Amino acid sequence: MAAVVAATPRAGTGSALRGSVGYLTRRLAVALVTVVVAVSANFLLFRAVPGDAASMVKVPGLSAAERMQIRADFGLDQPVGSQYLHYLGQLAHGNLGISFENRKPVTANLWQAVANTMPMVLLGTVFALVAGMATGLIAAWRRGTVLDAGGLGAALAFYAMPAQWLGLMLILLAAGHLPSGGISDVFLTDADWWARTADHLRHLLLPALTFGLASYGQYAVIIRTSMLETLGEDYVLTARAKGFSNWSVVRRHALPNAMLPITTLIAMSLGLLVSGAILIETVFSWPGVGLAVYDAVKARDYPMLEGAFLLLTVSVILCNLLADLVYLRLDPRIRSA
Amino acid sequence: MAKGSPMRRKLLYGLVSVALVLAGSACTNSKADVRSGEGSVLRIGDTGSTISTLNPFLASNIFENAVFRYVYPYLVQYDTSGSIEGDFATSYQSTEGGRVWTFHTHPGATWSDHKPLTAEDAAWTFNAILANKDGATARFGSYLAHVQSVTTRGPNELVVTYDKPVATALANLSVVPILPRAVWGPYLSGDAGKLSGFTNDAPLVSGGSFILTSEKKDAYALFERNPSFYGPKPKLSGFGFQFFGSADAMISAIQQGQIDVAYDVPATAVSTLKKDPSLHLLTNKGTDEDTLIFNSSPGQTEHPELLDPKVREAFHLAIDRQKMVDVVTLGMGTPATSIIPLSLQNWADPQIGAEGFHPDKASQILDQLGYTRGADGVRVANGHPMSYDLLEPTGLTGHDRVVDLLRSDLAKIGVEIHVRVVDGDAFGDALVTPSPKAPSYDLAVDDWISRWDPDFMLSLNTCGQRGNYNEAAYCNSHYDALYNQQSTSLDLAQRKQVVDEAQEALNRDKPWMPLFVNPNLIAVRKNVHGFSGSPFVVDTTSRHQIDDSWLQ
Amino acid sequence: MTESSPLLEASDLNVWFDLPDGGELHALRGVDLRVGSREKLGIVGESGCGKSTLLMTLMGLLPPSASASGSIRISGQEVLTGGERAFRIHRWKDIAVVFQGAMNALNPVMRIGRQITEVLELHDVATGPAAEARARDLVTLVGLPDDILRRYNHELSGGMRQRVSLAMALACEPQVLLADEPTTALDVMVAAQVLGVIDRLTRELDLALVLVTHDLPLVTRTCDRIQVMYAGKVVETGTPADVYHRSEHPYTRLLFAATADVHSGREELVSIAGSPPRLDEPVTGCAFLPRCPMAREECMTEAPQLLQVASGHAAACRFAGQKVRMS
Amino acid sequence: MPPPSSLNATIVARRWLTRLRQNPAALIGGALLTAFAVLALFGPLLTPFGIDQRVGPVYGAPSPAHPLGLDDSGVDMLSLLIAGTRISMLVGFAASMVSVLVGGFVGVTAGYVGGWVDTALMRITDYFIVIPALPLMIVVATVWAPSVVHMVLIIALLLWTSTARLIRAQVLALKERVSVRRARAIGAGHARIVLRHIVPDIVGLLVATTVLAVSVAVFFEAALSFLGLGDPATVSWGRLIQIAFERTAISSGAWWAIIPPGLCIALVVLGSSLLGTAIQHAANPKAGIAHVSSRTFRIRPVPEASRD
Repeated sequence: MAAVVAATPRAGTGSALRGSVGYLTRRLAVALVTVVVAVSANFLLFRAVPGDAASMVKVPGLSAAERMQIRADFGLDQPVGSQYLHYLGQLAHGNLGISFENRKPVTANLWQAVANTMPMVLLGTVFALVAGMATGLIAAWRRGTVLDAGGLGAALAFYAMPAQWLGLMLILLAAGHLPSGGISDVFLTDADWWARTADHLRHLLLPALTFGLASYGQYAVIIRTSMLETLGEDYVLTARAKGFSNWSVVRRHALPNAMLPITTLIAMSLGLLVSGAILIETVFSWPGVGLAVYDAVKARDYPMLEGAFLLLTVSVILCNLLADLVYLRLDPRIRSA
Repeated sequence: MAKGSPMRRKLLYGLVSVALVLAGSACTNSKADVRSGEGSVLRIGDTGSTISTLNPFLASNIFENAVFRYVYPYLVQYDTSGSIEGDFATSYQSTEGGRVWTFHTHPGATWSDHKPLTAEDAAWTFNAILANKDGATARFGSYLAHVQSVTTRGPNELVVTYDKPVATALANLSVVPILPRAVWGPYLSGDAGKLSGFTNDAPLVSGGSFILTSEKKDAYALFERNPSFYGPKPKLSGFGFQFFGSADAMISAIQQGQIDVAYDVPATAVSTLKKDPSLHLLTNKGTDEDTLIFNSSPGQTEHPELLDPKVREAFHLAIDRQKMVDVVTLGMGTPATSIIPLSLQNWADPQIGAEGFHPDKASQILDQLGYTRGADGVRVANGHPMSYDLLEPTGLTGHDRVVDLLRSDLAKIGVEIHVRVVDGDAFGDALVTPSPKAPSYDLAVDDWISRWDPDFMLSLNTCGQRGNYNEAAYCNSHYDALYNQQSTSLDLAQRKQVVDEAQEALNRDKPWMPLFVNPNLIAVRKNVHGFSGSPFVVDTTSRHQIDDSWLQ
Repeated sequence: MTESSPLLEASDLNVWFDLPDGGELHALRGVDLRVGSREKLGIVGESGCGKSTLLMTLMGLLPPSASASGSIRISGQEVLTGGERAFRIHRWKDIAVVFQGAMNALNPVMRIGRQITEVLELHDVATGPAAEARARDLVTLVGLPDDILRRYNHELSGGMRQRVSLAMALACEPQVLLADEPTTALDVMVAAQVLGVIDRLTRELDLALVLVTHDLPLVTRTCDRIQVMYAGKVVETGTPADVYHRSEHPYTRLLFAATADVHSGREELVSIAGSPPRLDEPVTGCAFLPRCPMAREECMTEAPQLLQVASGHAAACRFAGQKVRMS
Repeated sequence: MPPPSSLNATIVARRWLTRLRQNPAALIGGALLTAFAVLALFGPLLTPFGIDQRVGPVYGAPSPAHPLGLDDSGVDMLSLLIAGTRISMLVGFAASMVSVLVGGFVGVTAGYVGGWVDTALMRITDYFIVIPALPLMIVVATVWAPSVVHMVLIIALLLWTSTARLIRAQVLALKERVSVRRARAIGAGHARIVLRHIVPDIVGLLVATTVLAVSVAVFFEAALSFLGLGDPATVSWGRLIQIAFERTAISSGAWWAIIPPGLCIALVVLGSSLLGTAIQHAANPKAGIAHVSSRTFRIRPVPEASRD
């Protein structure tokens, strides 16, 4: 009996590797198709909406000659087909075109906006994750207690608050203590590095906190749910039966499994971070991507919008891809699927 | 386990240092206040505006023009009361019945890059503009209309020759900047094909009173005094514009002393600001006028009664302008009845359209026309109910309240208004269709900002501006004649009389029905001196506002 | 080991579960259990009779919605009143468990080897390379190749998973092995192999075994003693011969009869007419009464106690020991 | 083998209702939504003052006559808030219903028809999922004249995708059910199969999704209005926040112009999330016993009664 080796293994190491490669290839292919669809759809979207570089909003009261001149400057007098080919050609060279609004390269404008948005959303996300993780884990751990009800209640409350309103509330609360708008004190030109960094941080605090609180609720609720589901798994019972303390069971067995859906959530929400920041950037006059998109819409700055949409869609797609990669790393089941 | 701890310690250090920086920031903030006070840098805030280009040929925003005013030399500018005075030109006179203008410019002036600044620069700039005035340089071409030639007589004398007398010659020249040839040469040569691609980034070579040292879109523009400026030295060592995203942020900034001047303060904040002992409120009469616009094209056949001046007279009498001022501007604005706002004292005529608010008379007029009320209270004219679409462009704070009041005032005389809110582009498309096609709307509201010279506002309703600025698509040869007459009247008194006649002519036909002028509110900290208000919130017509200010 | 100090002893165990609507479910109703050294105890009964709950109670793994009373002693030490801490001292070292084959008892994202070595490290049996060597020995012991240690749960077949579970359970050389339906969800061949391994190892390693199952032929083959459970109570206990050939409880008789009909241990015992009583309401009288072929008037009022019919053989039927024929 | 679902639909529904009634979250959520729905329906009868009636000073502070104070033009905030309920709730419910109808249709079609139809529909869905939602809404809202109907359509345009995916997955699973396979085998028409065997089983999911989508729609309404893309001729909660933000409520210290509309939005969002999640659970209950918890089972003395 002892010599009998039960059924052949379902997957060896070789097939696991093949599984990974296949999985990645499939994911990459889907991502590529989506990018191509997005590029074309974005291009068409902004050719279908009225107004252009010589738009009334942009420059009221232009003479016909001036309008023609501006259209010619941007190649808008060409047929749409050749504009599209030109756009693709430029895109292939990493060139997103010239902004209608300030006639600077879209890439430069976008880069500046991304550089402004990132610290805000990243600090906010770190805060949201830490607080959400703590709340979610404690609530799951203390399921059915007052602490669970309180944590879940707080999470749901923050989840339910509109971000712009949350921002205004924080401004009301911090009135006079913290700056309520802008990225820095622009007149602090001859201050030293410390003073400027401190100034940046002071300006960063409210928007980042708003961002954090606005996304905190969702994280907390999902982490709690994921944790509760994992705590209901049989291997958790096994781990307890093995004699591990409750905390060890959570840390060694429950968390790594509960983190799987949470990782996806984080990666996916990273992709949506930037566009989600529009409202907060409006409240705090934070010159990030969200505000840039909003201003570009108002100014009919279509090259800028095309660039921003491309950036945002591609970042969502990339983050989804990243989620897949992380999943591949974390979950051995996918490697051999 | 052991692996985790150094990582954790690092994280802890990180958190501690962030906390330290934050704690320290409370002190640095107060230090910053003191420093900027000593440095005599005037910090000016504004909301909702931006600088999107520093290329004057592409500029369309107010603050862009403000930058050029302080950075570039102009032949002439306005003084604070609205009269032309010399700038780079120390003196000027016209000869040959106003056809030839001679300017004597500051001798020995230099650009901030130490290259000489002479009349040659002006001549070069103007000629370059003229060379492509219908193409790449069209933005300034219209200000040099009728110019035949621009020449110099030596380094400090400029001669501009027109093909006919132009009353607005100085007013137009006050808008055209003189550009450094060394910088602009490559972009203004030939057909100026590369002009639109030139972003002219800060720091700019300056000939004006200040040098633009840095600029960031939607954020700020910072200036330093130009040591080589030809004119009187400004008292400030520098100034800056900071652009706020919300009025609240700007107001809290001026209350906390982070800025010294706040432009464009909303009326709702006035009571708060008045309570603040560290602030002054400058309340000049403004030039931003809200108007009701009638589609005056003869091609508007759907509602012919709207073309009838009597019907428009009834509308005019039915509108309670004072209430609009009270509601929309919280009493800070002024009722308006003519296209030239009262703040332009040299040209305004308070008598025009001053019949007042008389809804009863308005109803009588409509009764006499035989437009009786239907069962629903709406009058019937030409077989149709007097029910009209009113276009309102999005994006202008307060317009919603204006159209609300219009609707309720007109409802009282039996005229029904349907408000259609449309995006600015759609608004432009509806109002300004290339002539001779008739625009496709009944009524609209919009606002226009006057300049010191009445020529611009009067030009808006000329036949030639149809399909461009003429939103009413109004065309009247008598009015056009008056407009042309004022534009060539070199005698001020005579011109004023023609301008009055033109305003009256417009008031008779009422293609535009002025409603009220928005208030011009500027909050200034009390340590700012010499800062004058202006009918234009941000004065782009002269350098006085900032050149004459100092901090104490 | 003497009779007075069994390895595992439970007496008068009661377990209740709180129900969402505020009521409770009385899942174990005064269960006694003794496992001596090297003894093999089989616990049988229909689904929901409380046999799995009993096993969880013995490990101290009841959910928070449960409450318990009575006494559990492991190697003579009371653990039930000592709570989690007291149980943890004994878990795996003294008493280990192999869960149902249908359960995902192995962590899907942890390599098999690590899941074995971690328990060795936890209980200070071995660390580092020594633990790895021991893990290899353990999987060899249960008849698996040692490359299995680098695999993950999803790469294993059902039988392999149960063998791994068994290897893991034996890691700290416990005195008592609890096995909860270890062959459910395995096909007959594989089930037989796994049971063979369990049987062999308990003998080789001198283990006491508590085997929870509804597979009666298996229990009668493998175990020294059998406890039959019904509706949260032990209704009959004795040697396989006592219980199989000399059943004193009508339920036991029906159970064996049903099994004989089906001729397969893998089918649920559904062929006894009727269903067990609801345990969320108080049970008065004999719980088996509605299904009992020999029910009498008096069975309705008084719950039967376990009656000793012979040495080591008892049944909870008022007619136990009397020669009353089934009608 | 489960019996054909249409037969026991009433039983299923009754079972859900029982589960919902036992769930405090569902009760709270339902109560919140009902309260605001009533306020939306009967609001105009309840407003103490007209919404363009100036009754006091700019940003007048709360007083017994005006418990929520006055807005930037001296209008009673309570009246504005009640008037805003109607538009916010209307947009919220209408947008979520349109989105679930569209999403449900796409999901059922993709899941049931399969093949290239499925692929095409899912690629379109993918695009809508990766495209930044709020920016796209802003673009469409800007070029489209602001009105309540447009607002509903714009929000629905981006809300249907998640429903489509959920429903498709569910339909794919249902398609393999014995009852459906048997119906197909005996030659039942597609319409009949979908209506009799598939739709009844996804109704629960659809209801839950609709209720959950209300919260997202209310959020988006508030966001678009805050960005000045709402209909300026109407009052909604989002617009009240926008007006307060734009017209210096904060520096005027007029917290009463900002807090109430945001609180209303939060309560509706909370209500629909609680109720929606509860319906999801009722339609698809999970046992969910945590094997590890801070709490452990209790020890109790042996009750005399049970010593038998």
